Amino acid sequence: MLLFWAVIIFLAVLVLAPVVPTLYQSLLDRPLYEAGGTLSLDNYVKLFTEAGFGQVALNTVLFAVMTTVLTLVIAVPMAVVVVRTKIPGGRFFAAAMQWPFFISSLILGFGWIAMYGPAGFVSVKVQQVLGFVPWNLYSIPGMALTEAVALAPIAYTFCAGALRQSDASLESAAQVCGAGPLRILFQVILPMLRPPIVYSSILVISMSIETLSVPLLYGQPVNIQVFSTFLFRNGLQSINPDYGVLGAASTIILAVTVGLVFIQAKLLKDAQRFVSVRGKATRPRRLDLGWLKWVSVAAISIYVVMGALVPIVGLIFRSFTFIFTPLQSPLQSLTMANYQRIFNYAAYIQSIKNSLIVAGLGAVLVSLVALLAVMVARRSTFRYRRVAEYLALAPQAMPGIIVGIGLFWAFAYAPFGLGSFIQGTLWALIIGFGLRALPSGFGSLAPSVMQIGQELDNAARVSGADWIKAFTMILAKLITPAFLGALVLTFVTMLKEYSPAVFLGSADTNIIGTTMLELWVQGNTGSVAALATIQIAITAAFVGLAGLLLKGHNRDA
Amino acid sequence: MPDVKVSNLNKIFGDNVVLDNVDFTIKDGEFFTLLGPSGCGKSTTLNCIAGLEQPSSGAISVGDTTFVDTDKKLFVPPEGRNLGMVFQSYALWPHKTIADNLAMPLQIRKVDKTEQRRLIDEALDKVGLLHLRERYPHQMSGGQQQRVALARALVYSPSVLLLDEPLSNLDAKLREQARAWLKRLQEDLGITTVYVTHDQDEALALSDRIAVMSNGYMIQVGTPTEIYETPATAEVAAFVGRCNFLEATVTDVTSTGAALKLEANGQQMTVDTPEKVTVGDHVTVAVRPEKLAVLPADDTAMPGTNVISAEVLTTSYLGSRFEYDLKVGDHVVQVVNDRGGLAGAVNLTVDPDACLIFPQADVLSEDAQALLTVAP
Amino acid sequence: MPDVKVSNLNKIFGDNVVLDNVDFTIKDGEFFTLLGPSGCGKSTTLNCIAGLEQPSSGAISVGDTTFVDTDKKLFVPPEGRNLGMVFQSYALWPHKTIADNLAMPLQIRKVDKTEQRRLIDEALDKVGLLHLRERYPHQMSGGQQQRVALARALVYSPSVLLLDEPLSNLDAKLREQARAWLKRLQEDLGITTVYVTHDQDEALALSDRIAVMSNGYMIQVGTPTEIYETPATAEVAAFVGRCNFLEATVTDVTSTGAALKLEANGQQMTVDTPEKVTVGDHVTVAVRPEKLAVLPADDTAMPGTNVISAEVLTTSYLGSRFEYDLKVGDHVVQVVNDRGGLAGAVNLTVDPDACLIFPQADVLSEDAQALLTVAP
Amino acid sequence: ACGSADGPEPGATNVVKTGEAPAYYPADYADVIAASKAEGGELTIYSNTDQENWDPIFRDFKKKYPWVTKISANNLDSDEVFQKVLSEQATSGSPADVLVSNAAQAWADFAERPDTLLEYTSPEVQKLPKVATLMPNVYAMSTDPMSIVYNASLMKDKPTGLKSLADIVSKDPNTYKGKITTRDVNGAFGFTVSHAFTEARPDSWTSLEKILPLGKAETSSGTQLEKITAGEYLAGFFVSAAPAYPKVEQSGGLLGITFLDDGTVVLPRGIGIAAKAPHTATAKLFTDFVLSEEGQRAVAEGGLTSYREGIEATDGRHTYQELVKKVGEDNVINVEYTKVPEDEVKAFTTRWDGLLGR
Ligand SMILES: Nc1ncnc2c1ncn2[C@@H]1O[C@H](COP(=O)(O)OP(=O)(O)OP(=O)(O)O)[C@@H](O)[C@H]1O
Ligand SMILES: Nc1ncnc2c1ncn2[C@@H]1O[C@H](COP(=O)(O)OP(=O)(O)OP(=O)(O)O)[C@@H](O)[C@H]1O
Ligand SMILES: [Mg+2]
Ligand SMILES: [Mg+2]
Repeated sequence: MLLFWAVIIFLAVLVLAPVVPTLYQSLLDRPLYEAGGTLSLDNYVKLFTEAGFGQVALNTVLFAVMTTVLTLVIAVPMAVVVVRTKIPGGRFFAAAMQWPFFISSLILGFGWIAMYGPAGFVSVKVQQVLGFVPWNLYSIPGMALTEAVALAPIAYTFCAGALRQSDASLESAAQVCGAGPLRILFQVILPMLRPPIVYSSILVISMSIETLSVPLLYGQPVNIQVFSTFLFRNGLQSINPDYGVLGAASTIILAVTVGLVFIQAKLLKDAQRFVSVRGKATRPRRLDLGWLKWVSVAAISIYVVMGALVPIVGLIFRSFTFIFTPLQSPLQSLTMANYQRIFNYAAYIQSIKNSLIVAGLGAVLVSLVALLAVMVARRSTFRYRRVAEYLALAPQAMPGIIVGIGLFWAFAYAPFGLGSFIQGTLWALIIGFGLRALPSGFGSLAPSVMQIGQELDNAARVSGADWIKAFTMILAKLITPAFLGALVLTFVTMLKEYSPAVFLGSADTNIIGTTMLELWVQGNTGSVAALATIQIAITAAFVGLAGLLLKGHNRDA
Repeated sequence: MPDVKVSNLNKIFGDNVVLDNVDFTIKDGEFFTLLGPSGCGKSTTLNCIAGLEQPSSGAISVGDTTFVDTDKKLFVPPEGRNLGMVFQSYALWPHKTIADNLAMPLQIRKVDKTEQRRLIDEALDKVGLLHLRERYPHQMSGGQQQRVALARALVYSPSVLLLDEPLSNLDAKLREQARAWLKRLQEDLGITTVYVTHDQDEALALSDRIAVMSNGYMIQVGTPTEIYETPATAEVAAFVGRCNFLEATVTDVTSTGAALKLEANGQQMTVDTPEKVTVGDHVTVAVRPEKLAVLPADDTAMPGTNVISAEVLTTSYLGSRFEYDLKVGDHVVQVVNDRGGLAGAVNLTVDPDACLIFPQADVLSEDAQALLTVAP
Repeated sequence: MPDVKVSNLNKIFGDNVVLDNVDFTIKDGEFFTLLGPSGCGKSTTLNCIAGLEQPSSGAISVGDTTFVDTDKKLFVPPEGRNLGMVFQSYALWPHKTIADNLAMPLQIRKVDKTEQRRLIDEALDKVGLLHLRERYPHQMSGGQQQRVALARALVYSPSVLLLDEPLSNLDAKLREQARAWLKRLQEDLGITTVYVTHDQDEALALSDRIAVMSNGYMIQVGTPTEIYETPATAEVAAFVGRCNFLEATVTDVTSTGAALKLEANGQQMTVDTPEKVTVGDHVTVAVRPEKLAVLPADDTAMPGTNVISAEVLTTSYLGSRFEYDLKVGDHVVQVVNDRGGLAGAVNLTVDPDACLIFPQADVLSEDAQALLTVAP
Repeated sequence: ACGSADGPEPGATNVVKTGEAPAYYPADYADVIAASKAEGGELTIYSNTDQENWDPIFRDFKKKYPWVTKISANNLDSDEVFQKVLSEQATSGSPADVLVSNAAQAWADFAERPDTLLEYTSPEVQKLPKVATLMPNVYAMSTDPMSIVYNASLMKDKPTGLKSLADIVSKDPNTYKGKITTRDVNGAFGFTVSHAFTEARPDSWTSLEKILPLGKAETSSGTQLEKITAGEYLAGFFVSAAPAYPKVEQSGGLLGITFLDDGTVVLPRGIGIAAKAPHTATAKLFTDFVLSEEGQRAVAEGGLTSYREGIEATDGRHTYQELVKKVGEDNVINVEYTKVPEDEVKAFTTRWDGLLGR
């Protein structure tokens, strides 16, 4: 019981730490660090009347909606095609669909600019052939498309999971009734995908509201401001930052995202209507699409190649050249200098080490916290177990920048000077990044824990084991594969993360993401590419390693 | 082996009363079955005995040890009760070999290694699986897993054995054999056993006594014969064994029973019953299919039996016997007979003392009722 | 309604032969059942008829239309076959109301709105669910869902009705009633029906003819009586109905059958059989439990019947009858009798013509065998 | 280090006298050195200066005072340096010893507040030009000029200043539409530089009126340089020269760089000591070192522009004197560290953004 309370209180402190200072600041007429402020709603009034927030809000809505729609347009059909139909290389595509997830959108954005930007390699080629470039990357649709490519794996994973489990006989029944493949798709499959679609939409919306890199890279030069760049500019780069207005804006966005999570719950309330998974497993049967399958294969290939592969290859290429421009053959200026620069400066090497520490240690800690939360939420008879679940999922609604700002203030005001021990150390980053990775950890552990029948612990209890023994002797071993899965997921998430670090970092705690920003500001784009390549290599190595471990584990179980 | 005494057990989830004053005593060495439809509270009762649920109020004791007594705020957790339990899904720990599965309760009890080995081998031998001790659960068939689960529950000599639908995951053919085997084993060991099932055949075949539950109540506790032959309510009659129900009105009360008019087709019949009825009462007549006989319409029936005219809807061959669906008014009546080949108009005969009467009750589910109604 | 003709059907998954030269014809209006243990290829056969699987070789035609003929490289996709199909899981589309579920096949066939409504109401009326037309599937009970699935399969007047274990998700009590109802409905409609089940009772009760399958082969096709009374192999005997198997050696060959020595306890018995056997053959004797009678050891049996000495292990009360587990040597023999209360040493009697003999075969699963063996 | 990847180790040429203060320092300077030794050899700097710029400075400072072993320098955004210190000073106390930033506005605002800066007059002041003292207690560490960078392979006419750029683009507005970049004046850096320029050259608005409508604003010089290299922009003005030099060098003639012959803005980078610095003495040694000849040579080596007399502009080093020689004393516009009133900021950004069409 004590343990349950401890878990809930711990989660509550963690989640509320960044929220409370943000709320407080939004009502204060001066920065938190200045004494003698008074409370009022002026900041909100100011936000809506003066600061040009209307346009920002409009852009944000447009960007979020377009991103979400594009994400679904990419992800849903692909999930259906990959999981439910016969296509050549289905297994390969199922894996390849996830690739963009392993690359941070900052890197993806750089890659896209190098390829499809106004002076990108692809754009210049197209310009030579057509005489004009039929797209404009520096626009809301351009931003949305890049972001959608980056986020599609999330929606894909959700939909594919649901499709994989759903009862294939629902489709067979339609077929026997006389329905062709298209009718089955629109009348049977899609309507039943509502839960994963709604769930991933909400996730994509809140992620596109808080994403900083793509809007900063694309939107800035053409003055398209969205919420995250508004926070960034008014918080970090402004001539006279107005922290009150910042707090107010953050509060609003927090409210919007929390609202979205509630809408999600509402939309799926009568969830029974979408239950397509029944007790007895049916053997999956894949539809044959005929000639359409080649169209699908082509579409998926385009997504994987154009969306992820080309920008990554471009990026790797960039990392080995001095200058990278369609105006000059990159082979002329091949060099290792970009890598040398990184390995010459202790601070840069340190940032790679820091990233590994933050992601490595963080992944372990977050997975453990997530496991505790799952155990309390799903495996205890504790009265408030639902609270644990909501708390663990809540950071999903918190933009990274807000987590950063909020924690920064929370540390500054933590009792007993606790904050000063943490502030500016790697622990601050681990807390900030970890908070953001917690929902993923929870989300990946919960289903697996639920899959393990309660009677396995009950059997242990009846044969004489107490709660702790039942966990250590029985459950711990069974959860291991799921735990490894959560480790991978949180590691990748935390390695990619950087937005809270903008506020929480210090000289000693640079991570790959912030170093990249620094190098970019200096104009050392080659080294940015080199660092990005290193990051991708680390991710690939880690995912591969975990895959091996997982395999090994499965073998001896 | 001690008695199990459950007194005034109540369990409330939210505002859902799942157990309502359940009260029974199981005698030493008895095979006691909790029988009832899904959701009636059987597992909850069993879990209360095991300590996996805490009752809202009530007391449970085994022999002289009180496990739970809400008045005295006493609660012994499951690990302190020394019971053996087998779950519907067996709940074998998949990452441990069979021997390790059995070893775990012994390790917890700090039994020394050689003794552990002896006990494990003994328990596995009892269930005939000694040769598979090093296998993993997933390398065994369902029937074998079920026996391992039983061995694990027995290896540490628990005082009471609790079984929650242990056979329901076996396929139909194996289940019958496993049932007989389980009965032999329990008789050999003489261990007090509480058995949960919703399968009436299983309950009848296995038990010394049966408690029939419904909606958290215990409707009837008795031997299998008592339950089958003299069900306390129409509900028990419907749940245990197959039964035809016909609505009727009492037209006359005789010394041994009553004369009735069937609502289905208006015919008269007499029923011997100790039940007190008065003229004009609406009652439900319950007759088991095997107590009904079917004769061609032109045959004459034995005097003193009731004759009801009916029409054959379908004949089903059951291998050893035949089952008829007969139409009586708008009602379908099921009859099991040794004789096949009847068709068209027939006479249905039934002894007055083979009928039971109950106050009018809706005992069949809406679904079942729909399936048993035809155009008259 | 047309005949269904399946010729030389083969289906190979990878190098796993799932259907091996399956060949049968279903007559117009017939209720034809595919019966067999799990994994024997029943669903695969049905799916080939429906067009959900492509056979590796073979042909299927309904009436004059050929659906598939691998020699002619002909394959009509499922949507072109106009069949009705009910799945085990019902496969109702959860996001559509009942009426919309039924409307979809009609929309595909471009039936006009008013006609649609009429057909839907008619089909729902047939299954007694007209009043629930606006409900969603999850708002209905299992039995109701199963009837909706049937209505959906019938609403567009398919030429053949295919049913893949449609009753297996219903609870035991409802299943019996649904079975009889389904039989009445099929007889009323006269629609050619192919039914898949692994439940022998269901198969016996429902079918005009049964095809017993095993490992992709069709072992026997015949009426329920043929299958039950004269099973072609020990396997069929074991699968359809309950059966005791005893190993024996032929000691003498007579004009009507043979004299055997039981391996279980060395006793002699005679068997009437058309089967040709020679002295010294090892054979398996199969006897149904209801063909055996149990007498107290001191009673004398009817002359001409075989008498085998046995010992009562357990008695189970089945409500209408009693089941005995008897020990014959190291073997358990099951007997179903009307008479209870026997114990200790008894005599088992059986008519010579109630026994079947087969070449020695292992027909019981390892599990079942283990459960039927005791210390002698 | 910029552009020095393949040259000889340039640090070798900077001779540092270990442990010795210059002769002209006051006699009691030995006390400061002694106090520093007692401080444990640590120093924390909050700056908006990159690791590469710091690298030779730290290297030489550690060589000069070998007991200093651990120097950590933040690279924050220009304003954040001060926000962070203020937050920390208001609550738990700040670990910052030295503050370095080129945010003129923020410096002015910060210095106004009580108890934020340590009062300290560097003994180097006497050897430095007057511009070295930006405010009381705040000195210039470097003076970084702004430049025009252009894509030489795509632009036939080479711009030499803002006016020349205006002439070039107004001849062919279609080619240059959207192809000129400048810094976003809503950010501190962009505002300071652009505002200083128009204050000093009010008549330049006529040129700006021709250029800005074709331009786009970026928030970092890195982005500007990359995009000019790629050909996405043809030219950028007010591009910080420090990061531009090495790019131009590596580009093999693809990029060109020029100072503005009609007025080059020079943004000094201020250095000051925090009031409650935990390592006051080491902070003083560091400040004095950065201003000394040895320090200035390291500053130049790191890629920033030194301004002390006597530093040679060789080995990729750049100096203030070099700039003066190119554009003339009159055309150097030094940004002053004063606070611009709110309404003036507003008026300026509105006018500028109006021309950019945003
Ligand atoms: N944790 C719980 N919270 C709320 N209701 C519960 C809980 N556990 C059980 N119930 C309810 O209590 C009732 C009895 O459940 P129980 O598991 O004892 O039924 P059962 O007789 O074992 O049924 P079955 O044959 O399906 O196993 C059911 O209606 C069930 O919904
Ligand atoms: N797509 C497939 N790939 C490989 N093997 C298959 C496939 N479909 C069926 N099988 C195999 O074919 C065999 C027959 O399967 P089928 O579904 O016809 O069995 P069934 O008789 O319907 O069994 P059940 O009663 O369990 O439904 C099984 O052994 C099964 O494993
Ligand atoms: Mg239960
Ligand atoms: Mg099947």
